[in-house]
Amino acid sequence: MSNSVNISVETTCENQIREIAYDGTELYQPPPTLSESLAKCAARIDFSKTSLEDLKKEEKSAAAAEEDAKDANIFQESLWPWDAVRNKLKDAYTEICVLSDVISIAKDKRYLVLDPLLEDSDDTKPIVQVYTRKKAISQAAQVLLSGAERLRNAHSELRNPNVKDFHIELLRLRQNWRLKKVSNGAIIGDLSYRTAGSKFGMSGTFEVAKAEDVLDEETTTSNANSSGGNTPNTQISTNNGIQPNGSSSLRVIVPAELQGVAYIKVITQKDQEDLCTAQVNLMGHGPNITAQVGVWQKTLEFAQNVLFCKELFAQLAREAIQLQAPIPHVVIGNQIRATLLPNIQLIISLCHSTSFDSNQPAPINDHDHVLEHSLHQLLREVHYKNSHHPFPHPASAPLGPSKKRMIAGPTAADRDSLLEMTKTQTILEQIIAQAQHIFMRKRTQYVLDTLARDVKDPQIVSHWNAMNSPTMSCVKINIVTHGYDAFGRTSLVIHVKERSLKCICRDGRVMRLSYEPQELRDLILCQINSHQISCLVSLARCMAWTVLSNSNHLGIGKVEPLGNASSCLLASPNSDRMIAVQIRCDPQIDVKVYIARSPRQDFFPTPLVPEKFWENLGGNFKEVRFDKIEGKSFLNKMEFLMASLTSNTA
Amino acid sequence: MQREEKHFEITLDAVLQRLVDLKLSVLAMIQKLEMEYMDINWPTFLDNFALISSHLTGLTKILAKEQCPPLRNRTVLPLLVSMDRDEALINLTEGRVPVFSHDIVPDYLRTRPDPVTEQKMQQNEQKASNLTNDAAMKQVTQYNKVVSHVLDMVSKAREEWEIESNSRTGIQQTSSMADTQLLVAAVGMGKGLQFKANYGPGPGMMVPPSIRGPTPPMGGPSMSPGNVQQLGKAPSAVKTNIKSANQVHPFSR
Amino acid sequence: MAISSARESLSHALNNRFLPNLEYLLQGSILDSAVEHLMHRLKGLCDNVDTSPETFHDLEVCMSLRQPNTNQPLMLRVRRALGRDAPFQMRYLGQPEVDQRRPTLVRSCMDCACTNGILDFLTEMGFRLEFEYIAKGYMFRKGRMKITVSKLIKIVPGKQDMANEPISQSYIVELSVVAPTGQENVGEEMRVFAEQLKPLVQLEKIDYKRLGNIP
Amino acid sequence: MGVTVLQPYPMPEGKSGAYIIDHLGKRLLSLGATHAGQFLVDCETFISTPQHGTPTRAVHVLHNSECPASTFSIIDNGTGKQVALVADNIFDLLMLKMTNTFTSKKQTKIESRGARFEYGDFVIKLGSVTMMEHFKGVLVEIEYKPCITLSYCWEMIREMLQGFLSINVGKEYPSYFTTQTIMNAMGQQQLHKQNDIYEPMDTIKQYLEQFTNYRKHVQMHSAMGGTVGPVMMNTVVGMGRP
Repeated sequence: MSNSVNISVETTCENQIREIAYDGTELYQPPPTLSESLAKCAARIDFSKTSLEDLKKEEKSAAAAEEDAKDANIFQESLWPWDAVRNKLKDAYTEICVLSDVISIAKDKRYLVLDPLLEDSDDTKPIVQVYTRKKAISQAAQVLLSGAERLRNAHSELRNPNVKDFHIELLRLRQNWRLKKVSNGAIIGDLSYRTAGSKFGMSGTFEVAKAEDVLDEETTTSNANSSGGNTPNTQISTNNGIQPNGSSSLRVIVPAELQGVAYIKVITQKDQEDLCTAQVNLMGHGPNITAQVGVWQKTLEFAQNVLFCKELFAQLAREAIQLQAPIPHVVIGNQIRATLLPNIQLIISLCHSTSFDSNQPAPINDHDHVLEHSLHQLLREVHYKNSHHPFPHPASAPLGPSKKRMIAGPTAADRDSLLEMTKTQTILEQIIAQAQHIFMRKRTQYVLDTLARDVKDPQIVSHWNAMNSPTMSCVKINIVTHGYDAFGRTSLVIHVKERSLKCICRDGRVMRLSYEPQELRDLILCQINSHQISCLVSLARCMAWTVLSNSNHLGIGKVEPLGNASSCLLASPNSDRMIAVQIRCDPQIDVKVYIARSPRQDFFPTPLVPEKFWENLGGNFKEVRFDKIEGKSFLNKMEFLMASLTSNTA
Repeated sequence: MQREEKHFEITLDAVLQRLVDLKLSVLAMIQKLEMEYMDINWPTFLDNFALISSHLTGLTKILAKEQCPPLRNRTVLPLLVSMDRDEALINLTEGRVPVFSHDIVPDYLRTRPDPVTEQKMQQNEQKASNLTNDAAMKQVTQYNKVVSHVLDMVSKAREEWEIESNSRTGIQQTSSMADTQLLVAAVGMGKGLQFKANYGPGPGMMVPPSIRGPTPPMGGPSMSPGNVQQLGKAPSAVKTNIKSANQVHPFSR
Repeated sequence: MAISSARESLSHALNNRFLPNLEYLLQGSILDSAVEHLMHRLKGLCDNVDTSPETFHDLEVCMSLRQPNTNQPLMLRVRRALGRDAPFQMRYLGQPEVDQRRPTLVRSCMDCACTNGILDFLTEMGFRLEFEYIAKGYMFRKGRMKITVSKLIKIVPGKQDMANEPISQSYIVELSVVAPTGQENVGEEMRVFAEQLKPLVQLEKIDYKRLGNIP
Repeated sequence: MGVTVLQPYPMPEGKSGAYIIDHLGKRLLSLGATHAGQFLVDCETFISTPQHGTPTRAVHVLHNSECPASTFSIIDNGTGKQVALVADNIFDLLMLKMTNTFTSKKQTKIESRGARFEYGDFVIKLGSVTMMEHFKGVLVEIEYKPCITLSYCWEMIREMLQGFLSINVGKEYPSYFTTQTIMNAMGQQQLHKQNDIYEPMDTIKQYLEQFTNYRKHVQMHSAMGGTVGPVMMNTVVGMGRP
């Protein structure tokens, strides 16, 4: 509302508001029962004045009306205010009756006639008339003069400084807020988001009052509150009523339930400790124009914020009730609990502190701007959708259906796309999805970082995309061995979604992982050892060793869903040495390397295998104490090993 | 003399009529006060006053008319005074005067004016008496001059005010009934939109070029069958013409 | 699950009254000189004041089919948004009934979006061009009410669109709601709105069938 | 929206339609297709009341449960020109407005309804065609979703037809798609349908083609058939048959 340059015209039906109802249902109030307005009138009626007004309305008004009203104020405090008037009227009535009767009797000429006198004796001198007329005119003049007097006073009021800026401020107020003047002269403002498309029932009306009459307004306020039962607020409300005193001569009186400060707190909780929290608080949104406008601006902004938070929460609560989740959402008081993932909860709570001074909410650790922003944004989107419907083209087309639906018929849209149109996601669903995603992202980051820390060889490098949608982000993982990058790099891409991961490997395999971190961990480990093997193979090739066999899935040991121990068997260029490598990744990577040589040294012909050539048959493998081999990385060591074995044969 | 009487009668009727109105409105006012004084609100209250006063002004207007015969030259002359009640009288006066007897007549005819007013009269009278005639005349003329002067000042100011207020509110007309009817008829039944080429065989029969022209392909291919058929246009046109030839135009005029 | 035929679902919609098939209409006109003024007021009154008023530029063609044993020909209006990628709109309008008790004119109405073959299609069915015009103007909405302020432009055969001249010095103003049967409150809503446009525009229920006889 | 080919299933002698449908369905399921709902394509034809000098016009109004929001209609003025239209469902009500001119031939209301199967990118529909509750035959509709021109995927569809449904179809494109020449203002015009972008209307036209055949069939079997002229005119004759 702050930038409300547009001025909305009020519909006539709203004009029946007589005074602000503090339950904020002024629209549904019946047109004010006049009994309550009689109290106002009777209080206001100063017959001398009012009759003057009366006369000012029609200049040549009858003396009768004037008179009875005039002396009425003498009997002001008789049994009821109208007594004097009534009597006067009665007199007038009788006189009229007499006159009419006489005439009517005279008309039928039986009892009496109006007989023309022959001599036209006009005894009354003109000067007499002059006197009478003078009197009459002077009375009229008096009327006019006093009227002019009142005008003059009103005018001079404007000139006098402390009242002057009321109108200026009113102007400012009008520029930034929606105001309307209601029948009984009060000025009512509206800070609700209705014109922005909100359908929230709670009304955001506030009353604008002048500095002088703030006192009685205030009393009515406190009355309303105490009668309304929310006594705690009474004190505050009255405070709030006077609060922006001093400089400005304009008061805004905000309904009690919109006073104070509100914000919405979002906490994602694992078991008991908080993971991240967010807090929606519109304070400071939009240009801060409190400087050039009065203090009331702040009051109204706070109130509007309260209203917004309440609407947001009401919306969320409604959705929480309606949605049937596998684990149902819980709404207690002003707190909503939704389960993101097993034993991870999202807690959205509405905090409304009515103590006016504490407008800085309690400090919250790990303040998450993303969730705050998106919550805010989501409700705004809802508002926008409510108020901005597409216009039909051509203009004769029906109003209402979306652009897509409009063309669905002629374009023969199929069932699925039509179904798609009907789907809408509630705010709660979206916010839960976003929270889940945020959580998944954190988790994935954690797993990758720990792995990168624990596994020195090979190195795991992960690149996160800076650009990502609120429910989908993407990370590219490179596995390389330092110094051997040329021999191969294993890279895979992971799409982090709301409850699942999608991993795309270099070989085009696509794997969908659940939210369990262990699965990701296993996957990366498998990738590591397949990386090692594949690099080893290419290394061996360029060292002229021959690869006898290699397998990425030996199927021995503990079998993980995504692969397990992998091995490969190498033979030296003149195939007198063999190296067998086996890498297991359960639970962490361990490498076993065996070598064998042929012809074997310890071959003694036996009766069973007498011939010598049998010695060429490879001997049994001996395990190498791999950790003792020098070299920084696995590949480095293997290079040494192969090199040494080759040189031995030379 | 005859028409004099007639004229008088008319005036009386007019006055009577006014009086009745006045009576009713005052009565209504009183009732309002007594019955619903609990929930009478200020505007209606003022409205009633305005009503009464307007009736009064109406009355004075009638009396002020110059062709109205001078009533003060008339005196009320009782013809017959009787002790027995007269039904005609009763319903004539709405039951206020059952009998026209000697004791009620004087008081009823208000032979003496209301004391308050009489006293006022007295004051003026004697004030006037201690003052020579021509001096009086002087005062009168003076007074008239002043009054007329003030009057035209006021009236001038007033008309200026009205002029500028009119110009401010700018009550020039923003819509014309004729146009509305023209347009509505056009939209509703194409009044003034048919071109004569329509009737009788001729190219006018075809769907006009403006709409048959290649339209932007609708989103999605399924809009194109129209286009395909667009190609086979000409023959259809011919046929429709034949049709139109032997069909009588519904809106023949 | 068994599939119900389209016809069945349609009749179901009709019976349960969620097929909007009644148009509530109020019409009036405003002089070109005052149209700006009207626009400002509408901007103030209608939804989403922030966005500038929606413009439209349509070509409406009215086709009629003479039916045997009925003297009243069947009229169908086809509207096309010029220079815009939108389906054609075919529209059937029933006899307008001007009921004293109702604040607005009410007529049955069917809107049907079609591919651009429709005119050809109707021609083949035996429909013939009754009249056509271009409507160009602005559209507003307030809730379910649609307000159009449009200039009617007569199409001169042979000439290009440029040469076509407006048929009057006024814009026609139409306030309409298309609603399912049995929603009487619509009319009241519209009346209230029309009140707020006075005295700029007098929105009334005008039976154009009567106007037809006026030469 | 992919390419759809409609194929009448040759009825072997002495086999009921229900049996065939059941048989094909079982086969599809056993081959790994999944059952995915039902479908319905219906067709109603309106005939213009004959007026001297004008050939009889027929308006075919069809619905396809795949496009629930649309009503398809094809007008056939006796001289062989066809105009196709896709519109909202309201169009049905509009047709009812012109019952004086276009009367519905209830006896020729014909529909194909049955089960939908999905197999990867393919959608297979086994429809049993009924007219006036009388079984007329089996129509197999097969759609290949990823592609929008027939010439690119005809082979696959064909293989599918042969392999899955053991309908042997020739290499050449189905008749509906084969090059057709239409007469228009610029004289002869060749249309290579198999290269066009496929539209939902094409599905409908194929159905109409088949439906018309079935109606013809009825009419030919009926003893008193054989009157020349538009098809619709003499399907009326065949209505009495069980």
